[in-house]
Amino acid sequence: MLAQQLEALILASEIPISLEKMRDILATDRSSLQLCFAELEVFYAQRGIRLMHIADGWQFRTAPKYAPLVLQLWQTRAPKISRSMLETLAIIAYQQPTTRAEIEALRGIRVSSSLMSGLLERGWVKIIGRKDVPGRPHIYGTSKQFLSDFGLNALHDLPDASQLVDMHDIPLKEMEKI
Amino acid sequence: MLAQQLEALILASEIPISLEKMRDILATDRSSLQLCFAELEVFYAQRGIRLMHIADGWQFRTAPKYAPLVLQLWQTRAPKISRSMLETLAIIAYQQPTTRAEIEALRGIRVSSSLMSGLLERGWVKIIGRKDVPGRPHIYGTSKQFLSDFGLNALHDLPDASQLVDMHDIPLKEMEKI
Amino acid sequence: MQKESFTTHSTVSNNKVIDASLETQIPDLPPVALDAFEDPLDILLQLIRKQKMDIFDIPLATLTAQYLNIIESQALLDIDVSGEYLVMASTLMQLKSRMLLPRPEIDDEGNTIDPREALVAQLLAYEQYRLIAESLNELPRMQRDVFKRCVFPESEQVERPLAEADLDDLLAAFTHVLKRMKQPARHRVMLESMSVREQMQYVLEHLQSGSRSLTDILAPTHHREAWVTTLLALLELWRQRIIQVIQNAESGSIMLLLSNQEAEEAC
Repeated sequence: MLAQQLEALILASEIPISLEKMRDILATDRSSLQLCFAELEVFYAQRGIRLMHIADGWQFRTAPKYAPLVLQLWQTRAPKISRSMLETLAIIAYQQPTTRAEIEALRGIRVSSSLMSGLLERGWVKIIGRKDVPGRPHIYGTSKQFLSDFGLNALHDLPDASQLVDMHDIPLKEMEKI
Repeated sequence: MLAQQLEALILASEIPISLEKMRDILATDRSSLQLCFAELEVFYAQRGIRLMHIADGWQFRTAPKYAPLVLQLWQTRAPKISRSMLETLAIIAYQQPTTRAEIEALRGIRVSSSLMSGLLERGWVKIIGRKDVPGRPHIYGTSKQFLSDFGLNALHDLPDASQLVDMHDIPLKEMEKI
Repeated sequence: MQKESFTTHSTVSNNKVIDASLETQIPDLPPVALDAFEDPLDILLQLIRKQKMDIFDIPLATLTAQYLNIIESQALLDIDVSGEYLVMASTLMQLKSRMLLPRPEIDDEGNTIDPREALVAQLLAYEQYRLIAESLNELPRMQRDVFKRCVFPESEQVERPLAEADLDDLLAAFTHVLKRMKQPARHRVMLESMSVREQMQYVLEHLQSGSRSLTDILAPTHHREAWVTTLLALLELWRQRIIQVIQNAESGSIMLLLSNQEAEEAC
């Protein structure tokens, strides 16, 4: 039962999940957790997925011997930036400096930290400060890398925001006709 | 051995990975793959992570019973969908390809643009064309994302609706007056 | 059956006035619990089902009175929202008056027309979709009941490519075109006003006859704004899944095609 709970948490977590975090969520003691992790490590030792202890946390990763297979997967189909990531990037580009809360308000759905860290990792977005409100949320903006990748000289080279509004109106206006 | 290869590929893919894709990468025949998937499904049936057949592909997902635990990871609540959104989605799913006018005829009220764009934004619904009638209204259908997010393998896995009234049996002309 | 002691006419025109005394005039109003934004058909269905009315023989006078009473008590202030309720109210009243005609309406084949027929069909269809919506809601849903892996570190031997190749390639191709055209980097005079919408139309027109390469689509344009606008138009069309962007080989040419074309070909 504990093992199953750990598996679910490890798969879903955006970062390697630490023993302390598990202890908080599951209200279990350290030693039962350690025992359980040891058992799980053995359970997955012969599988194609491994339970690995990385950067002070646990994570599922593919077994090293299948690396060539996984590489083949990426050769035939490159990993994708999700539509949500693209949309978030657009919002940051036009609304910067902006916070996650503002992005969420505009998109109407939760913006996961993996999505934000994906954009940060890709180098298109950077943290430019913290907002002086409770919680001191990060303030995001686009990077030089973003400009160069999108062939822009400066931010004011971005197409006019009025055109963007135009763009967002298209589906709505079209729908009104129906 | 084959099972382990499949596990590694499934874990590494961000979208459900299809049998055809596996066959290409592993150069194996369909029936051995199917047998292997069946075995893996059983192997994970009692675990915290499950192997699920979704949107014509395979994916590891957390077992539904651990959802409350996983949500604690982010300390957020699961996103809620309004009933009107679900009803509209249901109509699109069962009546597709369909237009906004048809949805409105069934729901008896105007369907707001924000509701439609909410469904488009979530990626559950897509515009698949335009109807060749005056005004050329958009034709809507459900997406792969819809199948994936609702854990369905194909449209025929939708909850049974054999008793469903055919839209075309409803006197729509009358409805327009209402 | 209760006596209707108010005229439906005045009820509708005074819709926004909360008149508590009206409630006492219909003593046997069924216990219908309403959310803030229950749809008109919902209200009717709840009234019919809770009171076990025969849906194929709806007592229109009773139902109309109860419906009006409910929308009165809801005191809907939002005109857009209340409009929908009023339309239903007038439909009900129109049906009611048609029921009262001394001679029933007759169709081309001489059969009697029940004015309620269309409403009943709509109610039944709607009721089914409500049930389906409920069963959809019960399916294990991503991010609510089930979760998938959202970061993808593999074993050290696997270096996962950084980002989505197609978008990168799309943008790279775009900058590539810019370089090839040797556009002065600081050229900022943009007198020609272009709209993304126009460019979307332009792209769609060119894709009607079949797939085109990205270079083809971008070739006729001669300045930066046009490229940016066309690129935005492409992204928007792609985002709306009206077009598909396909690249078969790494650094190969990028092909654009209409989504429905591909669907047709697949059929």
